[in-house]
Amino acid sequence: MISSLILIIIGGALVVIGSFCSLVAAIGILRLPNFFTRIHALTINIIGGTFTPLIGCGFITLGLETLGSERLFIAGGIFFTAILIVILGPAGSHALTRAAYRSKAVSFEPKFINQLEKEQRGD
Amino acid sequence: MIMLFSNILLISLGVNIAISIYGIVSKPNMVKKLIAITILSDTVNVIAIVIGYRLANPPIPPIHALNDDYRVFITRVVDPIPQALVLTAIVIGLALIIFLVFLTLRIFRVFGSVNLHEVLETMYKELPTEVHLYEEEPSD
Amino acid sequence: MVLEDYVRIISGVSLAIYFTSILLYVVRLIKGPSIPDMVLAIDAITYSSITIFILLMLILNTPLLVTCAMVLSIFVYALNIYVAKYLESREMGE
Amino acid sequence: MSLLALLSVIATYLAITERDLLKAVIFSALQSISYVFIFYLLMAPDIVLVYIPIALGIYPALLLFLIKKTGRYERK
Amino acid sequence: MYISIILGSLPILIMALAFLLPVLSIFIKRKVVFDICFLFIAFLSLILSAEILFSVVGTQEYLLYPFGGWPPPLGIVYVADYFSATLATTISFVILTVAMYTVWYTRHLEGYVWLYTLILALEAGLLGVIYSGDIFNLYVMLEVVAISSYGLVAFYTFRRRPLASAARYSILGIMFLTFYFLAVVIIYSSLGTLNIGDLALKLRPQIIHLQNYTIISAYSSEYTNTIAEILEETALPLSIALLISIWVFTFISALFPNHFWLPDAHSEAPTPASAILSGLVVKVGVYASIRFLYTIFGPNTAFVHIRELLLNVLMLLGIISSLFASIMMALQDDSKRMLAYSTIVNIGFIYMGISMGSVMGLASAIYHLINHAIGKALIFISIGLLIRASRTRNLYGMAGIGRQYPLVTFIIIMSSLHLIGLPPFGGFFSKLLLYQSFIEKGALVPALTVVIASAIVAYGYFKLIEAIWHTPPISTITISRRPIPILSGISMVIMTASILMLGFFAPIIIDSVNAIAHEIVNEYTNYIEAISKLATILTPKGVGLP
Amino acid sequence: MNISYRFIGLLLLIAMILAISICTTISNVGFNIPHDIKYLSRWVIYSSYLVTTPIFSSMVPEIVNAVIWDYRGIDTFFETSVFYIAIIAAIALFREVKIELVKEYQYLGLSKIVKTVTKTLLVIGLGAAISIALHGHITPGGGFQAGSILASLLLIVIIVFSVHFILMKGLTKNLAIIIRSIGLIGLVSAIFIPILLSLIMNTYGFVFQNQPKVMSPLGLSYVADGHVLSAMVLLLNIFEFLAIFAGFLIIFILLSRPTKELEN
Repeated sequence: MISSLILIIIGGALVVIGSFCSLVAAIGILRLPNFFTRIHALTINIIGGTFTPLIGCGFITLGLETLGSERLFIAGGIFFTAILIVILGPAGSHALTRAAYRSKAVSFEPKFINQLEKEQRGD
Repeated sequence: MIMLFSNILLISLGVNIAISIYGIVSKPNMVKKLIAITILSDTVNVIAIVIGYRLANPPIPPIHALNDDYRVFITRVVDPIPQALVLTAIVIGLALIIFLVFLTLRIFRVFGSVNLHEVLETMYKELPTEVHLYEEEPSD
Repeated sequence: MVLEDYVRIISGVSLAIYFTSILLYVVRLIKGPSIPDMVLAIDAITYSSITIFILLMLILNTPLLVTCAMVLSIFVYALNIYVAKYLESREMGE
Repeated sequence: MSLLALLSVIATYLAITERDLLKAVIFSALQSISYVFIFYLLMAPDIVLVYIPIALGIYPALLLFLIKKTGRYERK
Repeated sequence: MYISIILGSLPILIMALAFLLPVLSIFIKRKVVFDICFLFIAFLSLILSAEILFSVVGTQEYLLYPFGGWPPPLGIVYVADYFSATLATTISFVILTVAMYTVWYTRHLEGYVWLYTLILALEAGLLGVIYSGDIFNLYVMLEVVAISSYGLVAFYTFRRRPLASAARYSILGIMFLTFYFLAVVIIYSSLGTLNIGDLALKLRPQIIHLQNYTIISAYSSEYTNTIAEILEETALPLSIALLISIWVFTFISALFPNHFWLPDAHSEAPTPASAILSGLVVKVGVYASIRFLYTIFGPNTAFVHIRELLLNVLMLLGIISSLFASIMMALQDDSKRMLAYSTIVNIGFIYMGISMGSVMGLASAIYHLINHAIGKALIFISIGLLIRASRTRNLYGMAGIGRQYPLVTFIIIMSSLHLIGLPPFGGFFSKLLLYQSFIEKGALVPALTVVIASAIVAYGYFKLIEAIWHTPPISTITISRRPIPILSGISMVIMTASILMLGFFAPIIIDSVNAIAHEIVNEYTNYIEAISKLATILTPKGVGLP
Repeated sequence: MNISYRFIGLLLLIAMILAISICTTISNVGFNIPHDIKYLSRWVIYSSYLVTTPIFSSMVPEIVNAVIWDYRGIDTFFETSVFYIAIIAAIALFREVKIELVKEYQYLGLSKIVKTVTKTLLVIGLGAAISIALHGHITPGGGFQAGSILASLLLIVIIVFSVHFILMKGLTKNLAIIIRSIGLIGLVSAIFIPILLSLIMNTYGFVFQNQPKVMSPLGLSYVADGHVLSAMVLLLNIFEFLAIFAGFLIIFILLSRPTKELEN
């Protein structure tokens, strides 16, 4: 009982953190000036806004004994989803950013410093 | 209140159908027509699913747990038959879209354009001038 | 019972926040000056919707729906890859 | 649910009126996501499972193949 | 009421055998093997559908097949009444004869396997539409028919016109068939069932007492006593569904405002495909309209007003369609295009017959439908032979080609006379019956339309005959005479014999067609009773909802 | 200028939707979501997993799967046929086109990170798809779902690694056609199993028969955890999985040929 209480409280806290992160990421995606800065906000959304609350939800389902014997299956599914997101999300945004940089589909304005360009030039 | 929400839902879906018909009929580009067709068939599928929905507290998907009591289950489950029909309709729509994709590609190879107005114009223009050499076969 | 109420309140509040952030992402999607911006917004919407699916599953107590979120998490990746390939290469098949 | 339907109306309108076909594909992906949501809320897991790979995995790819081969912009 | 396993397995069998051909094409490269397989499958389907027709006629009972052993409203059921059995036999016969021509036609063609497969799939779809007793299954089978037609129209992928016409045809077809699905969904949401017999039962609460059909109504009627109230509540959605579905069927059968895709699509397909599309595929829409207008939303339902309105509109559209298309036909220079316009004329006649609402009108429509199916296929394949010889479709290019092939020209003349409607061919008697049914009801305008349109069509056909027989050949095109291929010669002779038989045995055929129409218009309870009996047999005793 | 017109149109559209729906609700017209389901569906739900009278049950707890494979099996069969005909028509449209293999396929495609992640994803997704296909009659899922998931994963692989990768690994068009035919032949033979059994056992059998019915005692089933489940639907799901996935593979291989080769 106590363990389930602890699990649920931790899970609830993680869910609350996740929703906060999601809001921050939304504001970031809306307000940041160009694509390469917005991709940071997307990362906040992936790790903070999706991965954290999913882990939290997994803890909550483990703690809720009213769900019965199926809760292990559900929690397994949730953790599996979370791991998939951790693997796939960064790879996807990497591919997108790389393509955007290479194809010059995105303008750099406002640009402060383009470190990648310098490195590629061999400075 | 529930009626308001369901009305908004159905009217929005109707507006979607109207917009996609506008897209199919008036946009000459084949790719745009394809997008409109996918939206049209999806919207009809959503309407079918909406018809199978019910107000229960809360509704559950139509899957028996293995040790379920029928009397409790029937008070909450949504209608499975529209879901099965929609499953069939989705795959049929996919097959038709696949055929259209290949047809569009072929049209682009042959005509050099995917604009259906241009294509039909080209087709009708060449009717009087072109020699009607159809049903061709190697001379034997 | 108290525990379930607690879970329900937290999930309800989080759901509201997630829906708000989805609206903000939609604004970015409509505004988005370039293609990668729009894809980024779509990504963010899909990630938020995965979370919403899981939270709704907890609230509505329908455990069989977990598979949907799992499959959706696989296909977030797809649109990224397609657009990246479109932007990067000469042919989609190469 | 009705909110999501309104969202799908926005997406459909933008997808149909957009001249850049790549953007139209992305808007139709938004419309697909809102429909996935509606299917989920209407308790149809089978439909969701078949609709996600088809509408998010296969349709955009087919359309992008086409757009890559035939040209990105719709002429007037 | 008999359960027949032949009925249940016929379309599945044809479809499965059609699946085998592309697999074989990976391993076997000899064309003879595929020819034999193709002819064998077509022959098999003719044998089986004729068997179904004989047992329906012999036992005077409907043949049914419940799939999976489920009683009707729960599962899907195939029904063969007189009408569908007759139509299915006609379809199999036409496809067999066209198949004999196709074997010769594809002798130098790359990708003949795909043509064979598409034709067989089309046949399976047509038979499925005819036998199906379930409106959603009807949708699936219509899609089978539609997609194989698109594939056949676009078969010559290196030419421009087939591709463009296939694009227009397929985009509009997909849109319209999606609307039919919407109509099916509306009907399900209003009446809670998809079975045609069950729908027919539910829509006639005043006429038929539901208590006589306890089993079938137990499955699907939540309010057995208050079905009339439900009908009042859902009158608007059901009327909309009826309108949508009839509109879709007029698209499939190319009635006037929806006819514009037909001349391009049917003239650009390969010739055997044109014969099948023009002779059979448009008839599917007619069949489905008859089912919807007579069996389901029949004259005794609560939808009399909307049905009357719809019949009047269809009459008007039929008149416009036949007049317009006959004028267009007389103006054409392209032989296949001309025949395609002739199809629209005849579809107009058939819809005029349907929209009379009487036994005689429906009988004449059915008779004309069969006549036109065989006659149009025959004239298409015989013109196809001449097109092959002269290498052009233009009438002036084909000048004098007929003198090289007197037998083919003779057959073309016979089939043109059949399609114009001159004795002693079947076309004359069906048009006479149509004319009589109009006169009987005192409808002068349709009767005049039949005569005028036939006269204009006659001008078009005489132009064709004059071009291929009387005009001296153009010197620039050298025409070498080749022998007529044996198989297609046989098929043409068989079809000519059958159109002559349709004329010679006209009294018998008119009697049986009248019986079919009587069955559909007045004895619709037979359909419901057959399905109800089947449901009674298949439901175990003592099963009921808790 | 053009853009602003579009957004004004959008706003007008949404305002119109809201206004019409409010008006219809005030005047009490419109669709009400019902509190009850149709009687036919009650029967379907009741008989899909009704262990008490096995003579009238389909023994499939997942009711949508029961409907698509048992009550409406012929719909599903012909729907697969529609898919097949679409593929046939597509091959017929591109029938004289050859493809040349590129040996240096490892230099094609996207970056190395994406390739590695995609390999992991392929393994995970293969497992997920097979489990969805095998558990299709108990949990949400089934043949189509699994087939389309695996096919879209293969599409991702094609896009990430290039089509030559798949072809060099041996998944060619002919192999896909053969897999597809195996699936379809399996489907057809599975739906005719009861008839063959009835010929052997001298009873009556129906096409698409799954469990014993009034007129015939035939049926395929297996026992798992003390529950009797239908083996027929399992078989059909597996064959459908094969057929759908291979069909999509044919489409993707045809479609992802580079344009340069198409022109020759």
